[in-house]
Amino acid sequence: MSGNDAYIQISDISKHFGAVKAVDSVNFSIASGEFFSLLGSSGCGKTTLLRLLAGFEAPTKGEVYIDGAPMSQVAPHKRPTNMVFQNYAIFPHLNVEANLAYGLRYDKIEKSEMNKRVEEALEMVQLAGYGKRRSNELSGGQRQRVALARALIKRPKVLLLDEPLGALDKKLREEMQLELRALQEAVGITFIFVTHDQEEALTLSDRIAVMARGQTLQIASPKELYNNPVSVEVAEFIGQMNFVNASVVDVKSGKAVLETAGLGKITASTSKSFVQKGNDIVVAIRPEQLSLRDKPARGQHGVKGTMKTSAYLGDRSHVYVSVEGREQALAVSAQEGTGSVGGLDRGSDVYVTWSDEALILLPH
Amino acid sequence: MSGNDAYIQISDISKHFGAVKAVDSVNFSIASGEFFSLLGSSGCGKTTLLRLLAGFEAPTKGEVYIDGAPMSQVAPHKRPTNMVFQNYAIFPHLNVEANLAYGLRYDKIEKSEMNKRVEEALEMVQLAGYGKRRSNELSGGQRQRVALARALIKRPKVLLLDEPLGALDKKLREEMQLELRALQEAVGITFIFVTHDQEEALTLSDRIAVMARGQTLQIASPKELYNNPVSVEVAEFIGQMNFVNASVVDVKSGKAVLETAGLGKITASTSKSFVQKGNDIVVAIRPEQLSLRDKPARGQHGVKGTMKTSAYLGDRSHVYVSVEGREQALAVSAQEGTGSVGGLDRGSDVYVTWSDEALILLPH
Amino acid sequence: MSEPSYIDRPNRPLYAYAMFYLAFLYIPILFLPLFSFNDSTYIAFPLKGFTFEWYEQMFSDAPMGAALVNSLKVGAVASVFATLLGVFAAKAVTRYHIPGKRPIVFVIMLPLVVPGILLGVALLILMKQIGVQLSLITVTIGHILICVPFAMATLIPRFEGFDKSMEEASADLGANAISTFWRVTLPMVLPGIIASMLLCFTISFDEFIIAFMLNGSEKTLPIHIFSQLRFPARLPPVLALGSAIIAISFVVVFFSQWLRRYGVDDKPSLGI
Amino acid sequence: MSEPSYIDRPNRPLYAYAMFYLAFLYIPILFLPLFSFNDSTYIAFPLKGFTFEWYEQMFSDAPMGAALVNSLKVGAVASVFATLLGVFAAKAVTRYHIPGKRPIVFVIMLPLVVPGILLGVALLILMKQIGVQLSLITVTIGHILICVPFAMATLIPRFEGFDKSMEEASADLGANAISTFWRVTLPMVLPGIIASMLLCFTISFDEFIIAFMLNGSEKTLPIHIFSQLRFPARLPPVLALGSAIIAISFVVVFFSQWLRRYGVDDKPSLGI
Repeated sequence: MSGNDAYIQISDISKHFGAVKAVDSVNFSIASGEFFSLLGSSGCGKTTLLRLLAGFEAPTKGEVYIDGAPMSQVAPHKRPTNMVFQNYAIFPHLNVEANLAYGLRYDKIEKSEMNKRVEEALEMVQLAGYGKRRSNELSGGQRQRVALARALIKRPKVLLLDEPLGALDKKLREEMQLELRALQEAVGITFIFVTHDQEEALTLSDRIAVMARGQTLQIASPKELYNNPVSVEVAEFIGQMNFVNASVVDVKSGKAVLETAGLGKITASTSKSFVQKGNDIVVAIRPEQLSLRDKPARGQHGVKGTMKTSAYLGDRSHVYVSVEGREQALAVSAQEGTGSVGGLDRGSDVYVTWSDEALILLPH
Repeated sequence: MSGNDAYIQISDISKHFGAVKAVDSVNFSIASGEFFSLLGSSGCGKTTLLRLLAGFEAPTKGEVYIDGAPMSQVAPHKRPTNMVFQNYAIFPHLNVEANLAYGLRYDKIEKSEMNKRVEEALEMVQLAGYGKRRSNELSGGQRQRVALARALIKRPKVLLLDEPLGALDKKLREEMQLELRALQEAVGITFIFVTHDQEEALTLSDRIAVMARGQTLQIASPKELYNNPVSVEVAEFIGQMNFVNASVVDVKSGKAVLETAGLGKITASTSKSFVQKGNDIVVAIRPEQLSLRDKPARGQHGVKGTMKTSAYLGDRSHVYVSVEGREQALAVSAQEGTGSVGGLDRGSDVYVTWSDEALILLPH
Repeated sequence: MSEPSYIDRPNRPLYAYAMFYLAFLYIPILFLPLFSFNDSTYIAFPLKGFTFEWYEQMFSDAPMGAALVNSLKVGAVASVFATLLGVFAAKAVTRYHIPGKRPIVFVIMLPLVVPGILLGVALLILMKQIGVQLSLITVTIGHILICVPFAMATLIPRFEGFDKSMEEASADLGANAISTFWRVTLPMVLPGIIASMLLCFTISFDEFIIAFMLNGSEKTLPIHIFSQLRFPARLPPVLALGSAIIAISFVVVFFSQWLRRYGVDDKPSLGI
Repeated sequence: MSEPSYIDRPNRPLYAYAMFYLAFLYIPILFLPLFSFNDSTYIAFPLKGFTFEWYEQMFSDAPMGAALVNSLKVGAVASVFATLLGVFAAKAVTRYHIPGKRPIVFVIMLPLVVPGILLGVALLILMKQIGVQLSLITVTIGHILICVPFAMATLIPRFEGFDKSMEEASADLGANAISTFWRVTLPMVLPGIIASMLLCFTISFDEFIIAFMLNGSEKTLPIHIFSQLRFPARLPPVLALGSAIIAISFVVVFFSQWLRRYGVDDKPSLGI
């Protein structure tokens, strides 16, 4: 992550389609060399934002700066960006080589240099020898690689990726994630990556912008997003989470006393401004921060419940525990082999415990 | 899991399409009330097998028995099975109620009874009040529920499900998995579930048949499949796995000495017949069975490596460690918060350790 | 999400082109209503005045009325039979696994490219050989022959867009093959069937040369119009009739477009 | 995976139906080649013997040759212009965001339902009014008019099947709008363009009534054939010509079907 911290500047940009605000006053910067993800469910505006960067859409308001230069009057074919399309958009009437060379003509490069660069690009994406094939003779993963090579061969300052792994199956997607990250580190340019898959965003990104309704909800590193989401909406989107409604009974010297629905009266340390006496708040706890015991643990917060069901996931299980005062069961992630749930059957009584630091306080 | 252990008997069944053996001499039984999954990648024959059970395909060879009765001469509309289709196949020209009532006409049920059952079914899938809607006015999850209700309202002995959750997004899919499992427990009939998603199969099933090339590779409970796969192919398909080529140097009283590519000379306890002196075998280790340390651990097997990259997943990270003698990096699953990888940077030396019981020996 | 994008910006040349295109298509057609209200037996500018006379003449013209009724009869019968033949053929081509689907489509398409006059000659020879008297029936047979490929062309995309699992779901729920056809297949392809009937009716109603060669004593409307063209004085009522036909066609096309909204495919596509 | 399924089992009634269908479509057409080789000026059973005489007569028939050349000329020009008009219109309808796409398709479809004889009358009036002499040019204009909707119908699915992101990818890689059109859009819709030209050519080549009304001294082939029908002795060479046309059509249709294999959509569909 070298270089300019505001290499790309998105300045108060909006894009309206009729009455629909696809992108709504978005402001942020991306550093050069960063792997930046736009994360959100479909319709959140992430793709529109990417298309604004590529120049396929003109902003209704605001400006995009790349390396200091305003972009709104620059046509897509003149921008220092290249894009990997969701469906790859590989020209079906051209073979792989011709697809890769397609854009080089406009860079006024000699024929021999062009061939050399095509060869290099094919090698980079591990497709040497596939140059004469057509799109319909390639597998999904190979197409994805061709699209990547075709964009990177132009040596863009910024690579835009529109859910490039969405069409691949799970095993291949995980493989390609590793490759993509390695590639980004090798070429060193800025990647802007659109995805709806939070796990993919966590795995790949230096920073993530979580989007909804055309706006950014939180822009932070994966760890920060996972451990300190700013709202229930973000917390819901990233990983699994238990939410507990609570009201603040008292706040004293950084310690809050909370009356919760289902977990009883608990205390949590906090410095957040919305945690004030009388306010309703939400307490969030990750399933892996909860433990199951067959009897109450001393010195730890805990609640008694009934084991409802469990989902086996191989390396761990998710156990669902019904607790009085709550409609939704608490999800508890249990490591396999640790024995903590070994002896427990459905319907049996269990104690769910947690430590104070595991509690995340969020505004209602 | 009450009742008959061989409620459904699949007896040496084959289905050929021209030269393609879609299903190739498959034999197994399903108990009544079981949640049984057919798991495999596309083209493995799982859907064809399901369609043989439904009667949409006639077997080339073999017979299916349901509750003792041979099925090959029974037309689909007379079988005690109902199916939830992959695309749901909800009749677009009928509303939800009419879709649900569609099949009841053939059961010679009175109009008032019919209405009662439609109401009940709608409630069962939490769609009360949606009866007048059409397919295109429903969300993906609602369609899935309608398809489920339309099949269950017929009170089949066996419900066949063809990747019913494949079209849903991840969060919804996880929710529907829990609902589906709860529903199966409530109605108590046999579910046969086709999926290519191994995590889904692990979560839902009592037993799983892993399929490839029209054959069953292994039929076992989720835990058995995860902990004791019978072959590299099965182990590759279920969860993440590190594979290490090895040759057997010596076998003595249940202990095998193995010379491995990358992990050095190791010992493993085994009673498997293919582990014989001189044989080439494969050692498999789950990423969560490997640990990272900054110095060699006493009394434990371990190997020195270089940390290559890591993928953050929120509740855990996958760390990839290059080891001399191996091309592929070892994947190590590290719990977040345990601190074991906290101080490690890319490129730094680490020790990967494991316990003897973690090793799974597989035929080459 | 991505409505008007960079590449899709509308531009001025396009609008100019659209205007030219519409003018080219419609100016000739608009001559018919224009002169049908002109108070002169001479079809020439300048226009003289407004009149309903030609429409009145049209309504009191008994041979013209008879010809219209003939055309409606032939069109109705031909469209029903051609569509019926087309439904089964389209079902067969798209649903059953006949070896070599492509040659079959080929074989069905071929009659489309045989010039109407040659088909007329061929049918004339056939009718003479088997001793059938020329009449509206022979005209109808000729029209069924030329309509079937169009019916197929309309119906095949319907049957292709039709999801096979719908029929399987019906069987799975207890319906036999006949019940499935009536309760699922037919309702789902109905818009296509109606579109096919409308198209076939239009083709039959408009067709001239085959009707000309195969008709007996009863004329269809285009043949009647043709026979009137020799007498300039009879032209204005023909224009009135033509205008009425265009107006009715307008309604029919509108209705068939509206029908296409409903059902399997929602893309705007031509009725052919 | 799921090739022949329960519901799709081929059955005997289907084959019987297919036979009937083919007989219905082809028996009339097959009369032409049959009698074209029959050694008798009378078109009647029983057949007399095998002869090439009618084919020889056909080749030495100068007016027929002239008519054929006229038809080829008119067909070639009409198909090129109609397709050109159609390409831009189809591109506009499918790619640009014109408000109300459906009414536009409607407007384009409408001329299809106007009976040819009325279009002929309308064009005749127009030509007379603007003082244009009737000739092959007026015939060609009439044919362009009737071909454009068919060209659109052929091209619109091509442009719809065309993935917009291909053009965006081209722009993204540095190509301007013109370069994108030549290097991406055109190659990808080329099969559709050729199919449209073949279809328009066929329509023009087969068309009778408009050509009949708008032609001057030079006749197109259907009109020439029509004029020969009055003389029974001239019928056998017409049959020979008809057989030759059918044979050539066969090749053209085969070629156009083969073309459809290449390119965007691989589904078997009719050329219309």
